[in-house]
Amino acid sequence: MKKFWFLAALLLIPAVAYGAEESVPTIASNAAAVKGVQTNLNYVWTLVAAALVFFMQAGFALVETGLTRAKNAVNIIMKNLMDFSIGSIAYWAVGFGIMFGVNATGWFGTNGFFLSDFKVGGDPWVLAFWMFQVVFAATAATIVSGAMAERTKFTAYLIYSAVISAFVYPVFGCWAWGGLFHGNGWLENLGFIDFAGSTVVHSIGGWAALAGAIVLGPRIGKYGKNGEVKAIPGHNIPLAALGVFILWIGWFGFNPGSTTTGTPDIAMIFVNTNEAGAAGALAAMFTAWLIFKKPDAGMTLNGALAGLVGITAGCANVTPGSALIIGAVAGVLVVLSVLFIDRIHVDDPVGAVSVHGVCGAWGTLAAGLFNIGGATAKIIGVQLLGIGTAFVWSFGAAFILFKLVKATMGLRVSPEEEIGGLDAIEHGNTAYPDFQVHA
Amino acid sequence: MKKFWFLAALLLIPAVAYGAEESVPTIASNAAAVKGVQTNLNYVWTLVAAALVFFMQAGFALVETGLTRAKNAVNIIMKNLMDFSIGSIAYWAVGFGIMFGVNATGWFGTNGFFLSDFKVGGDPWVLAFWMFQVVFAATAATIVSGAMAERTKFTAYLIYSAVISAFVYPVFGCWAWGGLFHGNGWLENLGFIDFAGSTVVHSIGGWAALAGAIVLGPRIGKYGKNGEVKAIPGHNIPLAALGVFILWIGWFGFNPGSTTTGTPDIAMIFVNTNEAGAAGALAAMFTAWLIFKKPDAGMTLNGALAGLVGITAGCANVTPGSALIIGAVAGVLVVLSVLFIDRIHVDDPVGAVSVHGVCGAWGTLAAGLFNIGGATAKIIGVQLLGIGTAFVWSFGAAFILFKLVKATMGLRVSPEEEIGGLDAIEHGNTAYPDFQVHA
Amino acid sequence: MKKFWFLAALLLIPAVAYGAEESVPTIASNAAAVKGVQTNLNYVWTLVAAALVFFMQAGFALVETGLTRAKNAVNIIMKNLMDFSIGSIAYWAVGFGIMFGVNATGWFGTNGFFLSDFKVGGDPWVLAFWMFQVVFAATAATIVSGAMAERTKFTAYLIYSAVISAFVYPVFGCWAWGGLFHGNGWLENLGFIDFAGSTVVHSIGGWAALAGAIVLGPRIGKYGKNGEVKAIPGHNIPLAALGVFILWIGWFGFNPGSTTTGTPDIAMIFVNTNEAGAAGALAAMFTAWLIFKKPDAGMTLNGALAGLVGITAGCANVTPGSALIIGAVAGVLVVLSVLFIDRIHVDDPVGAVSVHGVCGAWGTLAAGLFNIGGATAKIIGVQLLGIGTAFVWSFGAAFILFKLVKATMGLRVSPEEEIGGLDAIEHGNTAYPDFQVHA
Amino acid sequence: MKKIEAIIKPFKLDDLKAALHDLGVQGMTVSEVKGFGRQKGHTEIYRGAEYVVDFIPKAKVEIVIQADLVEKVIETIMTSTRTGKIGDGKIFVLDVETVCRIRTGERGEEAI
Amino acid sequence: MKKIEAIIKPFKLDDLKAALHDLGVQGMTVSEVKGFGRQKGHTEIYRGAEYVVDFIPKAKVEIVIQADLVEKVIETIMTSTRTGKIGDGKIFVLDVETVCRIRTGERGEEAI
Amino acid sequence: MKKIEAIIKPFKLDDLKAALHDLGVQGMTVSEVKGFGRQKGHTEIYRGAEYVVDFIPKAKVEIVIQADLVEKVIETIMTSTRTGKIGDGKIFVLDVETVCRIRTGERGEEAI
Ligand SMILES: Nc1ncnc2c1ncn2[C@@H]1O[C@H](COP(=O)(O)OP(=O)(O)O)[C@@H](O)[C@H]1O
Ligand SMILES: Nc1ncnc2c1ncn2[C@@H]1O[C@H](COP(=O)(O)OP(=O)(O)O)[C@@H](O)[C@H]1O
Ligand SMILES: Nc1ncnc2c1ncn2[C@@H]1O[C@H](COP(=O)(O)OP(=O)(O)O)[C@@H](O)[C@H]1O
Repeated sequence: MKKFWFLAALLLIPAVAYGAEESVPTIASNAAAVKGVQTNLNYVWTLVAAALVFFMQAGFALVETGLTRAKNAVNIIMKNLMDFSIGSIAYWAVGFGIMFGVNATGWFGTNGFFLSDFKVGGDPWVLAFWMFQVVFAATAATIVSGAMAERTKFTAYLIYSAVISAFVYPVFGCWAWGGLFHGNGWLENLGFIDFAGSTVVHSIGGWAALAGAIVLGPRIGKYGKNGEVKAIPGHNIPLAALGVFILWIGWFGFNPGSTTTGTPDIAMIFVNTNEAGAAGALAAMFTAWLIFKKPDAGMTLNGALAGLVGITAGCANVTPGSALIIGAVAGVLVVLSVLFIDRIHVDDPVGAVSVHGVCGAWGTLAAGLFNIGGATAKIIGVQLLGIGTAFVWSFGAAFILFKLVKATMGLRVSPEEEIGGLDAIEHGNTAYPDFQVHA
Repeated sequence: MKKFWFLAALLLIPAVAYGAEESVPTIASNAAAVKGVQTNLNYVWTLVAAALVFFMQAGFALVETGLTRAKNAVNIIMKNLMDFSIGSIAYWAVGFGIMFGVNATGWFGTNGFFLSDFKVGGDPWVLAFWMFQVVFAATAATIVSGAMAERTKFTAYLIYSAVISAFVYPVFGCWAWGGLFHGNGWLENLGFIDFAGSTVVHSIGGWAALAGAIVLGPRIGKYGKNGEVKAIPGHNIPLAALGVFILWIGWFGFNPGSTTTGTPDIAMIFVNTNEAGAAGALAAMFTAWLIFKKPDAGMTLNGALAGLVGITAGCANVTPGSALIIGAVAGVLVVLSVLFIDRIHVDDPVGAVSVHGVCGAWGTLAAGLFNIGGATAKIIGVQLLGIGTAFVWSFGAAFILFKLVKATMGLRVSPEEEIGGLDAIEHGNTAYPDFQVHA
Repeated sequence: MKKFWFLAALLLIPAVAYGAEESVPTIASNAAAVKGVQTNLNYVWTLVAAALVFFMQAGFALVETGLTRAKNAVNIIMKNLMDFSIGSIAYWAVGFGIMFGVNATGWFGTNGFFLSDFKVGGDPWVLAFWMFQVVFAATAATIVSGAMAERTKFTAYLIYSAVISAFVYPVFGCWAWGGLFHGNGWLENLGFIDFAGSTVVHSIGGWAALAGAIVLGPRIGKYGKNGEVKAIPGHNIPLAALGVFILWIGWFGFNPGSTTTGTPDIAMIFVNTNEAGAAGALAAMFTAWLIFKKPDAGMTLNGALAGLVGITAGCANVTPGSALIIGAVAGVLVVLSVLFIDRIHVDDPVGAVSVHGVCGAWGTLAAGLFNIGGATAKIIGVQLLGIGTAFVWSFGAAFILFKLVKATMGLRVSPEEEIGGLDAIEHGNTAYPDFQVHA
Repeated sequence: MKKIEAIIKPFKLDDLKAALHDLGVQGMTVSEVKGFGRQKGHTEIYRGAEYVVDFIPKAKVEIVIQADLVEKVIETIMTSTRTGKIGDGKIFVLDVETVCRIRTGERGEEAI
Repeated sequence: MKKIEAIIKPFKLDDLKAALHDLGVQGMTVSEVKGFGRQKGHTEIYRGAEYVVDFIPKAKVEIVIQADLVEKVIETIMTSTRTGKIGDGKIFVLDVETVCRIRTGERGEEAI
Repeated sequence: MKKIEAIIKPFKLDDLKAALHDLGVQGMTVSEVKGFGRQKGHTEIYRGAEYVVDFIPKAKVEIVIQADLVEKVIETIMTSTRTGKIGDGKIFVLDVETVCRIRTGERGEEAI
């Protein structure tokens, strides 16, 4: 039957374009046909970009697995796989409607649940758009798993994962991006600049991660009696590095794909994204080198991600030169932030709060500061308002959620389980049964 | 010379489009130009999709490596690399001609061997189409290596690999898809629905895998004296998980790419593919949880693949809602099937038979049941006929092939080799020489 | 603000195309619109290809990590990440200008530094083109890290990395490819054929790698007192294999992307690339099997890369049949070359010199020999001239550079550091802290 | 009390454990070791360079028991781990002066 | 001189090391072992097949010291590694006839 | 018979093996251990937190031989593994009461 579909596909191409075969082409039919082909290109580009963004799920899974201990590796990958699986269903059922549904108030959407905007035979754009949006929602969700790694109850995590994809992320998303579809958000109406989501995706995830890490408390052995910070080295640095490379290529879908149109615009976004990532990695490495006297791998990997998060908001409205600066600042910031967060005894095993929360905020501010069109007090003000709102909403909502979960089903595994590893007790699995792993 | 080619390329763009530069454009030239650009878009989309499908080879290699023992890791990756390398040559020389060559009978093609359909200066579409088809052939081939892992002679495997790519897969492919090019298959002429290959690719691979596992017999130590099933844990779950993520992104080429045209059609196929994978992972996890009291990683990973295999046939003719159901059913099915296949003492280390054979069959049936156009008895009948034919052909042909190999050169390594690991004796290599690996 | 940009994007699409909405379309406006859409397609294709080429960085990192020892894994991935990060900035500031700047002499470009060719509001093509070129520059740079693995000072390596991306690579690139943009190179003007860079990228990297390995000297324990060659097995073959699969998919951007236009031309390039890789893997495996009596994994992986490097020059001007031969010869060549280079006591842990240097030279010659348009003595002569020039320039420049570094800051770590592993002393990190790793 | 150290082929460990368990031995400690002896290793190749892997993986089982059980245990080890092929391994018996159980502080035989 | 072998719970190793260090013990050798005893292992599942992991990771600490220090060391081990829960481990004391320091060739007590 | 336990620097293992082989020693058993002693470890950093790696990888070589060979073997170990730098390691000699070869059931010296 592929044949049938193949032909069908041909016919579906903006009728006029191929109508040319049957009917005589006219100027009008040609004009329509050209638009049709551009539309097709927009579908192809948006969906290829969505596939790249999906791949970021693998990147997050590897970074988080590599930067934690072998005894929790199965648990980490299960949490990441579930973030995406649950997210794909929760965002389909609820999240998309809240984020992009018709929205009189500017505060949340009210229709389009269960992808009801799509009718067989109708315009399939909603499907392409949804596909691109669902991978963003899953990204916000998966950021949190790293900060809560190595001590969170699996069942509790599943609850959280559903709530953030269905509710926490979409609500803020509606405020900033709702107008991209049927919605209309109060924040975007003020002129908030966040092209691909430094705040909408990364800070929202990062601040929820902060709430999670605080409510959970640190891993056993992370802080000594006298409050000194102990090292709990990640078990597989090459895997973590592969994760960073995968995230980087994913960002080539994340930022330029946010045009959702295949146009020359994407070129500058590609370049900005790349330059910021490179500058972030370099700046973080040299900062770590200065402070620790060694070019530390973990910090350098965080630095690349920090640069990429930093440029996400402004990737379409700053120059490549500015992108370098934005990335470099993010690279310095992430190292200092990781150290600070450790000092205040918030245990974030992978640096999710610093990379996504802090550098997401920086990137959003920078999108105003380095705006090609110039930075006015109003622009900066709105950017700060957006940054602040994101913190209050995401940290607040997540904090309440985690407190509730803690009070009811419990958020954290038992000390025995934590010491023995979550893999054995939570999943009854072992990540590396053939290897001699230190107990 | 790049410059030369670069210009050449520009000129090659449907002359008329750029003819505009020289000659005066006309309505007709514009109409032709639009078609030319759409054609170019179809090339780009089809080939990008082919690249994504190629990447699935890495996914299979990782899943199979991760779910088997460290002492056989080199052998597994060599088998996967050879599946693709041999397949690329066997399908070029023979397979493509059988599958898509001119075909009077509806049973097999008779020309187009060695890509002879392509003439320098002629229409290059056959090359794009071939590229997309060869990665499908390699996928069918590589499915089998997992089920035969940890005990198959490397030389014997190479023979099998050539035969399935050159013969077993193309013959059935000709019946179901031949008409996509010069061929014309009896099954497609009956109206068999298998858009991207739940049966044509996955079941064909899965049933050949079943034959292989049966003829080989179980790994030493897999079943106890009293027939109890023993666990032989896979040695690297994070690697297996990465493989699943890679396969998932590959599926975004596999299913939507099967349009071989860049049109809005691909949007629904993307969404369906994603929803089925997500539902499969969730359903499998909860099924395993119910049965084993633990959310088992291996089964959850199989579940994601089961959902993706399940939606492959119907990805273009069912709604996203149906895709969720199809994927969820596949997720439940795969867990039960893995348990059943173990019960009957067929040793399939990675669950290839259940994921690709069983869920491929389910997906093909589901493509009829959930058909947007409605499901008639005739449609269901043809689907069942296709499912049955695939089983008889693939299991039969592979069974005979493996029996022949066993009788002649031998199919299985010696017990000493199996206990010592295939890497050391077959390849003289060690996968992890720096690590303490349990003997 | 995404909304704003989204609309902006729409408007930016070649005005005329959408101008249709407002103004009445004319034949001329349609003709322009078609060209506009083709231009958009060229951007999308070129940038998607660039993303795939970027991914090769992950492939190189994994191949090099997998084929070296666990105690140096952090150092290897840091070197690879820095190659790309430093390269992204050095090529932006200096390299691109030298390679593609206005160039009267044919020897080096003189403007376009710091991407100054791009003006806000101006034609963004330079950005898309730069993005595609920077990932090529980084590829040349990263080739060297493998040959110098396990004994090079990190600081010294950073210096090298900046110099090759800013100077060594761009200068030769200018000679062969400058004319693709504002430049004009003496070698391309002679008709040198190197479509995607067998010489420009791979040989340049390979010969610099040779210089590095010679100046550094072999790793401690690589050659016995009586000069016998000792084995220093790579610590993670599955990771190396994943790297090869990633490089392979990256090549689907590397070669066809070099058209920088989305046209039917890319089909043959895809097929040629794939067939050469497959033939390379097979030929290398059988060659190794013949010589060592075992199908060695390391050599087979090198063989796939050798085939891909081999077809890079001629991917657009030879037939698929020739591609098979070119790849197969490369596969044989790489095995013999690895053995030879070991015999002469040049210690290249990953075979970079053989894969990229030797097979790059072979591929460049083959692009002449198998040229569809026919091979004249002149063509072969120019190819040989290009091959020779590349060797003299790259080996010479790198040799001097490494000698200078050695004389000043020192190129090699202390024996204690080398025995203890570079990770611990250079980076203060451990790649696999949870695993029992052999000392 | 005595300490029995048995160097055995790793895949025989489960059989040995079961046999000792049947014999009533309450505990043992196992480590992964590499053995060098009459049994020769195999040759591997890496990128063309051959190398001999002459250390063979073995399991070392340590059992501390009452002196009067030594013979029984030796017998059990012999019968449960012997394959008759070269490389089966060795049994060494050493004297142990004191045994304590950390949990309880018990000493001597009741600590075993 | 005597050799003290202590089989302990791995996460107690650092405490033990510190305690022995305070006691003035100059050196020790540690190996990762798997223990079998009264403490029962746990069950895992793999693709539906259950299996018991009945070997439990333990750390084996070997300390060679002057005979007169044995009791002190035993005490220290007891106090620093005891959790009171089953599986705390054992201490075995063996006699050592000779000790040499490779670096210097010293023999006997000064070699420790 | 005696059991000689040598704790050495891992990279000296091959030299030792060769030397013992020349001496006619038929077999040995090697395990990977971590040592703590006068030789100090190094400091590593992880995400800003320093930590001392004070257990140093060592190889433990166990050789059971006839009593009269002890001195020869000790000499061989000394000469083949000494670097003169701190951390070279130790040699311990213990008495072995019985030796059996599992394959044949032989006892005593011929079992070695
Ligand atoms: N003299 C020895 N001292 C310590 N361990 C030994 C000695 N001889 C043999 N072994 C251990 O016993 C194992 C088996 O010995 P081997 O000589 O290979 O076979 P067999 O026990 O059948 O004679 C060796 O791999 C080694 O671990
Ligand atoms: N008879 C024995 N010989 C050697 N090792 C033993 C013996 N009994 C116990 N062990 C070691 O001591 C560890 C703890 O012993 P176990 O019986 O589990 O708990 P407890 O020491 O509290 O009685 C075991 O895991 C094993 O490694
Ligand atoms: N008292 C001891 N008991 C057991 N092992 C010891 C003892 N002292 C030292 N060792 C082992 O010997 C190794 C080397 O000892 P160390 O004091 O570091 O150097 P040296 O042997 O040169 O004095 C240590 O790492 C440890 O494994």
